[in-house]
Amino acid sequence: MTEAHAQLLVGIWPFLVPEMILAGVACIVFLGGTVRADRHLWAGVSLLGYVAALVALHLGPATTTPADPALAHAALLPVLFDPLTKLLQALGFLTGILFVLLSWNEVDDRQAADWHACLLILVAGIGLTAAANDLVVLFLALEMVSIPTYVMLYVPRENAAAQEAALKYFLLSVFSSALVVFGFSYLYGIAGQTNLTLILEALNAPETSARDIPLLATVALITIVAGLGFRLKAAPFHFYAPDVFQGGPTVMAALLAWVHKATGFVALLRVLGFVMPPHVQPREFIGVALSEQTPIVFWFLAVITMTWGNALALVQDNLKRLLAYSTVAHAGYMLITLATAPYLRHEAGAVDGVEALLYYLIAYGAMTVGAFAMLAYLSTPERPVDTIDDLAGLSRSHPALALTMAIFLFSLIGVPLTAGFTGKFLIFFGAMSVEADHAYLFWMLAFIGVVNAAIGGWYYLRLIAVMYLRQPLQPLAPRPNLPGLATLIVCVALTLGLGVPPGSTWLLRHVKGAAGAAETARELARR
Amino acid sequence: MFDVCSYLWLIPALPLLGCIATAALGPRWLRGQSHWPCILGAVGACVLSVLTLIAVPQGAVNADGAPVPYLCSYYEWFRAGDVDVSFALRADGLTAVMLVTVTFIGSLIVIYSVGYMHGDPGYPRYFAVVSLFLFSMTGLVLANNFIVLYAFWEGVGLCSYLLIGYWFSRPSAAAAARKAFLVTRLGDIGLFLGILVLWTETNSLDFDVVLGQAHTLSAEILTIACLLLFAGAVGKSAQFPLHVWLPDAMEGPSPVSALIHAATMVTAGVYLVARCMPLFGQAPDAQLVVAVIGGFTALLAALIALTQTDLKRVLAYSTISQLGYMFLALGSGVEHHRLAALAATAAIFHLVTHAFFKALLFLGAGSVMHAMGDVIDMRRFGGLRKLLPVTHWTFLCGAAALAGFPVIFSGFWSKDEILAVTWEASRGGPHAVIYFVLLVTALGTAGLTAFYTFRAYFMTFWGEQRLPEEAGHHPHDAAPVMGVPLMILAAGAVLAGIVLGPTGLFGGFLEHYWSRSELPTRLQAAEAGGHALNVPLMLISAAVALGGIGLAYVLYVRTPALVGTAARMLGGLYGWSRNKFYLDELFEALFVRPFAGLARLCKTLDQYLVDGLVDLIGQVPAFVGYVMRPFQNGLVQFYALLMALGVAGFLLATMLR
Amino acid sequence: MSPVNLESYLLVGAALFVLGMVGFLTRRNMILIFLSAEMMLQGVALNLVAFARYHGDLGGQVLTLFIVTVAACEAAVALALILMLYRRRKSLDVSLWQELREPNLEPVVDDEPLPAPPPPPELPHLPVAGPKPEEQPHETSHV
Amino acid sequence: MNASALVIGLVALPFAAAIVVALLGAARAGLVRWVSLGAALGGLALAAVVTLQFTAIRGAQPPQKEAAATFAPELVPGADPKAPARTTWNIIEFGNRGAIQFYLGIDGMNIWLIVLTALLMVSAVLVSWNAIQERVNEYYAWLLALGAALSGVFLAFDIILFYVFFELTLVPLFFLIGIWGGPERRHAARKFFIFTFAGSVITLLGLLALVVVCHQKSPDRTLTFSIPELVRQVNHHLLLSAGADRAFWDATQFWVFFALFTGFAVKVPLFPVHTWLPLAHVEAPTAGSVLLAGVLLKLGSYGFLRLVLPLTPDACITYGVDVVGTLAVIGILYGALCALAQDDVKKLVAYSSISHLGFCMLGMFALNAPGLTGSLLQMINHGLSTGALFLIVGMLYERYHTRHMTDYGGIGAKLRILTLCMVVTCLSSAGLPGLNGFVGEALVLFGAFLKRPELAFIASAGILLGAWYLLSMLRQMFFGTLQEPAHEGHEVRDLDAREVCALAPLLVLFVILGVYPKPVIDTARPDLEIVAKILRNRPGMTGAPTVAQQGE
Repeated sequence: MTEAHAQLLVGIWPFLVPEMILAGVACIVFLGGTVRADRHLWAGVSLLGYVAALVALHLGPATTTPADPALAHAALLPVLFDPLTKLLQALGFLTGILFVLLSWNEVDDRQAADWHACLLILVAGIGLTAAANDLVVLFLALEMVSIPTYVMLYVPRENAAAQEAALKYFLLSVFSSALVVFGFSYLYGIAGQTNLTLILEALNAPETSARDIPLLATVALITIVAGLGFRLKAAPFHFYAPDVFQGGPTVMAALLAWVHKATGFVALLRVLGFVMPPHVQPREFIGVALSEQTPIVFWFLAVITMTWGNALALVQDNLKRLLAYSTVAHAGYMLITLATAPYLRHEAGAVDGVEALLYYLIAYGAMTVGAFAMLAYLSTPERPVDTIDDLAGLSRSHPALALTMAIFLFSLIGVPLTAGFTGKFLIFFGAMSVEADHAYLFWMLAFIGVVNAAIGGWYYLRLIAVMYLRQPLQPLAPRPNLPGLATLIVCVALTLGLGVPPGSTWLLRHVKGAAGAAETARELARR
Repeated sequence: MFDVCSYLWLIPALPLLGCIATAALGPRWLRGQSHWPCILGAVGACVLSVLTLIAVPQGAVNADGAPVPYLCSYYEWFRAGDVDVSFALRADGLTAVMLVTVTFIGSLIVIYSVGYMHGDPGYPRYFAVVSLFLFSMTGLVLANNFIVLYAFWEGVGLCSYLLIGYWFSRPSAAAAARKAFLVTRLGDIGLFLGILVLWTETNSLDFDVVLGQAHTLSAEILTIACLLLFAGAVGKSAQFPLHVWLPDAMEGPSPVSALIHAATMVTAGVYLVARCMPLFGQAPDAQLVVAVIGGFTALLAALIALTQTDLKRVLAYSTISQLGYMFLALGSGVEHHRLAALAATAAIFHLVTHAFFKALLFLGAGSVMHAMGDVIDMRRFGGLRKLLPVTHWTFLCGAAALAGFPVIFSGFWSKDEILAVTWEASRGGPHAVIYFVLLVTALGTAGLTAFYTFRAYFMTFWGEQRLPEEAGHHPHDAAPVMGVPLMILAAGAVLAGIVLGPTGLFGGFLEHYWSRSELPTRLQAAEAGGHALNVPLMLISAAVALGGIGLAYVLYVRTPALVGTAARMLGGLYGWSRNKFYLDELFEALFVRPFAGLARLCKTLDQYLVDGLVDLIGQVPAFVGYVMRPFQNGLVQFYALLMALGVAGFLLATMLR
Repeated sequence: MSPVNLESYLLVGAALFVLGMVGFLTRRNMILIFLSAEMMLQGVALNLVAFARYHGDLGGQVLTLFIVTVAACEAAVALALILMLYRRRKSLDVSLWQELREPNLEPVVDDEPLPAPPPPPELPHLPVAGPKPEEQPHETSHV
Repeated sequence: MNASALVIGLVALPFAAAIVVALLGAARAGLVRWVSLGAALGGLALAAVVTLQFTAIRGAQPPQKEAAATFAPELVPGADPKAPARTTWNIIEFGNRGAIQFYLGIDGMNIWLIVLTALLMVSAVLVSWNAIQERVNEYYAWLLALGAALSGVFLAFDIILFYVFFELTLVPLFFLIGIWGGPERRHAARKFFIFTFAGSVITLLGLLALVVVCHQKSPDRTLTFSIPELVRQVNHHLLLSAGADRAFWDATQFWVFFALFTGFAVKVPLFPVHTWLPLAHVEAPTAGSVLLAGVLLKLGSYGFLRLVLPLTPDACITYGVDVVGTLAVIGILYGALCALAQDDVKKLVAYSSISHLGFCMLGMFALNAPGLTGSLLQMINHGLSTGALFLIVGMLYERYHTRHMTDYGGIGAKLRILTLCMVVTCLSSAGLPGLNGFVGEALVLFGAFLKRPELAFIASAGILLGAWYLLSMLRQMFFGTLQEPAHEGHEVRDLDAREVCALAPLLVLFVILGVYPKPVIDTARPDLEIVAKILRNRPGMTGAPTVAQQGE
């Protein structure tokens, strides 16, 4: 460690203020929870924590831009602050706010403190994942997301189903973590570094490369993809999802569907070099440093995932199970972008794979969290909303809620004017834009994708049909729940707003900026 | 005189205006006076038609000395690529003759209808549609290109449909109307396809261009095109095998039967073939078909007419039979240009005389019906001679004309020309024998015609006086508004033949137009001698006609008991004739049932097979879902195993590659 | 350390990892399953240490330390969870927890049930002083 | 006000009205109806003004000797001042290489479909006046939204915008069928949605493939989603390509054709994928059926005309004539036969649609000027006739609450005006000359006969079958002895003023278009000639020399 390096290490503290705030508030809430059991209090406190973190993020130093020579070595630090990090951190903190609102009335007074404290840690984990530039940090950040999840899965509910969900998630999560770190260990072995920048540098260096030790590289690739695939809910690593979604609290289902998927994708982007530190030059394409076969792996993973998810979602009657399979299917669509991203050099494709991924991820977050929030909002202990039939006739009793839900579902189908459409469009357009010898493979991928989208239409539409076209069996009586309503409003606003200009333009600009690191890398590579 | 084009458009436009005025004003304001727009339109059109008839011979001639028709293009209907259709009208000899016939008879019938339809609740509707018919019919004969012709052709079909179904609450009328429309439309498809073939070959739709290029077409194309066009004529003019609609069409009011289903619309097929004579004349094979169909239809219809007891049906079959004669004449116009011109002239001449006497007969039958309280079954009345004197005498004139009573009556002259043409055709050419057989058939048919015509006449007007209950206590003869048209028509029926025929007025007028420029061609080579009266043939036909009338007199006036004996003697033939040779049943079994069955089959197929298959494809994803369901068995270790297998699978696949 | 040696370390690490995985898949006792997972982590740790030594870089060892730490964390959560689950089913058999599965599927029943658990050990008696604690109903208990 | 703003108004007005109506609430049903009617009439007025503007612009342009290379829409909102046929309004920008644009415009191919949509909207609003009594505000909101989306499809000149509107039509109709439909409405609505959705996502891929290929082949790597520009580029490449490039284009065209075909064929609908249509028609409320048959089905054929023919000309020549032509002819006969066997009058009309659209497709894939013109006319005519048929059937249903033909008999004696309208409409539908159906059908047959005489030959049987089922229906229901279906309490009255207002414009148009279709044909000619010219310029397009000789 050089002197300059040490200086830089000291200099990164300002960047970490938001996470520190969150951790601090978490400690306060943990401790305070032993004194007072009041869900409003602790939700309010953690809300303040998120707001403070957001403010700190906003006021904090700008990103470590590659143009700044003083920070030329910033990329060697264990944490990296590029536009992608900033975007994801902001998103993470917003997610935190959203989930506080969503869970405000869902968690008992007694468990509220624990719950909110865990959520704070989890969100801090998101921020750290986004920033991680070192295997150690990344591993820790991922575990910061995982471990609170175990607790949160069984804290709010004490029935057998919740416990079973927690057990399944816990065991399989540990299993997948082991897979990820196994991959990390080989990655480390190949590069001799834990720093991701250096690893990518080494992998992309012309003289030495992973291709000299194909076995290690391949094993690393597969185990990392498999382990993180658990978080993405990519088939065949998704099996826990339906059971856990069904058994666990609705809020947790939303959390797993969006936050864990997002962290998984971010980790993949970082580790496999889809988004590279500014000065690292990809030897050929992005994302294929470990193995030439990365796109093929993602190709198959995407196909299996979306097909499996959609086929099984078709036969579901339980709402949360259905949404769990839908989240699997959507993971499949998103994986298309990773399969295509290596080929979408900017001058070739009109749309970058990473951009499409980030866009879709955010759009998906809005609509899926919205859908789960709706289920949570409608459910009462006396009249739970479990099966599709429970939604019958919602449009008659609660037209506004039904319309909101319909918007989420239409967005999940991918009907225009919603964020889901724009996202799917970018994904499929990306897949069609691939310009390579075997471009037809990606056209085929897009074809399988749209066929799946059409299949997906069937079961989402079934929900809409139930809400609109059937008479209510037993009227739902959602309790007045202001925070829950706020969640819905935010989600529906995002779902619609991000689907059409100016919202879509705005988001596209930001995800372009976030993927900018990669773009810069390619600019350099061309020179 | 005025320029022909300046008033030619008024000939169809006046009835159209009449139609619009009646339709718009009739139900609310005119009510019982709804006939005025229609009469004014018809009479106006008639006057203008006569003007046209006068103007046509004064028209220009071209270098060859052939007359040039007046061509008046009014506006472009539609145009796309090479399909260029203008609302163009033409006035030449043929058109003028047709126009005068149509509008004159039309006017009379419209006037007659005032009395006949009096008090009917649908009075305005009747006159509106009749006006529309006159519009369509005049348009049809005025059309200068095939598409406009086709349009009006369909238009008259529509009017026929509406008028047959005029009393639409009668199920039989509704059924007859549909049948008429559909059967004629079957022929119309042929016409349209024929037009398509001609258009593809000549790139034009105008009569002059298409007919002028006829000699450039190959024989096969010509034959196909002619046969397709003829299919249209067969449908519209009720020739075998599409004649089945016409007898049923008698469900309409009698004036309609007179106007549309005897005098004008059904002759449109004859007009079409005559108009296309330059094509037909050069397609001997097609001509043979035309002649054979015509001759056969004439015979068949005459045979059926022998035993019908419904007065109007007898007349309907006689119409079919007479139209058959016309086609026989047209079909005989082969071999050389002179004969073709003769044939067309003969056919059109018969068309004109037939229009007079058949309209007369139908109106007479209508008058009988009117008096008998809408009963038309001849078995239920008789001896009406004294009761309905005007009707009786006029009917007799018509019957004599139809029977071809020698020398005076018009039918004799026109029929004779047809026989003469057929005789000419049988004197040479590859199909001479067939034409001779047709000639014999035609002669025989003439006898049958005389017989059944007078059978109907005797059954209705002779014998002891019998009245059906529906007639009420005081059946009265035709009122003047009905009687005067009857008398005018009767005069026409008697005199038209002898005035126009042997004097050569008609032939001279019309043949002038079948000039070389219209019939250029391969036919010119053989120039036949002039048209002279064929005295032996005339004698034979006169004898046959008189024989038929005599037989009818014997059977139905002198010794009515013989009828039963004769029927028994003929046995099966009588039954076949009585049942119209079971053709309706045959059609039912051959076409209607199979198509209905096919339709039901399609419906079932669509409901179960096609929809089922499509739904089945839709079920595939769900089926996949069911198949994959057992993987989700709830065992956490099984999930872990699948994950591990997934890793192993991907590892293997990646490494083996 | 020579490369040959590195390979043997890696082999041992991989073997540990796979053994742990096999244990994870085959054991039915929840605690043993968790321990098997820990064994997988140990395989990873061995890899990391070997690589660290090979590359002369401390990063791997740092990661190992963190893995151990995290494993300890997880163990704490795991044991709390397992304890709770045990209270409900009175068994550590993981296959008892298969209520959440696709509807219409029969539960998977093992042909060979686990041997009956040993009788609960006698709890030590309370000291004479102090009140006797009330029996807590299981349903309301949480970690 | 700028005339191009009116073009936006065609989409925006019904859409805004839909929102207003939805917010009015179900309680104020009367107000909701009047606002909807106002919006529909406003839309019609807008369409009329736009038509006048457009014809004025077209009239002012000097007639061109040679057909243009690509579409040049007029009245483009946000037009680029340098090139008035392009827009500057971007929706999604892809760097500086190109953008998805909000590109609307009017040309001869869509102007009359726009007018048709606006007109049928008025009828649809009127016919729902009393028939819809529950959830009135939602109903009219969806109806108006449907109108907006339909106009949008026709107006769009950006390929993605086209697709967006194309998809958006599904949502309102799904609700219209599903909520206010007949007993099987849920099944019908879902089947309709999924069928057409599944087809159209594949269409999207085809569209994207084309965009991408053009992008990759363009020398300056620009990216365009503009339909006119794509047409220009594709044909530019096609004319120049040779050798391996040629093979590439052939393959690309095949796949793109296949993808577009999948979506549009479902929408048209062509023979084996038509089964959603009878179901949807029968179950939809009257206004839904009217718009479905009148306008929505045209989206498929319009898609073929606007996108498939000019963008994949070679594939159309190689596969289109055989495949689509054959399917169209099968559809003509099969639809007619199925209609013949129906007892449900709405189903009869639905199957007749299949038959009529078969003519439309047959004409289009004759690939020559008469065929294309006939096809476009057939679209408009079918919209009018079938729209009117559904209106009348709906009015009958409102009176007697049955659609079984055998329940009826001799209604003509009782409901005279209705019967008159029905007879005229049936005749129009049966293609009687003088009414609108004839010119289109005739031109289709002319075009088809030029290309494939045998197909035209077989198709002509459809003319007879068409008359057969329609007249049988007339005979069964309206003629013969009076037999009214059971109806309780109320006296059945003939059409009232509102219903006549809904029907009369259509009937008047039957006659006008039947006698004087020239304005429509003349307006569309330059644009259809563009398509015809593209097809004419392709090798392998022998046997159709006559298209070239467009009468000057």
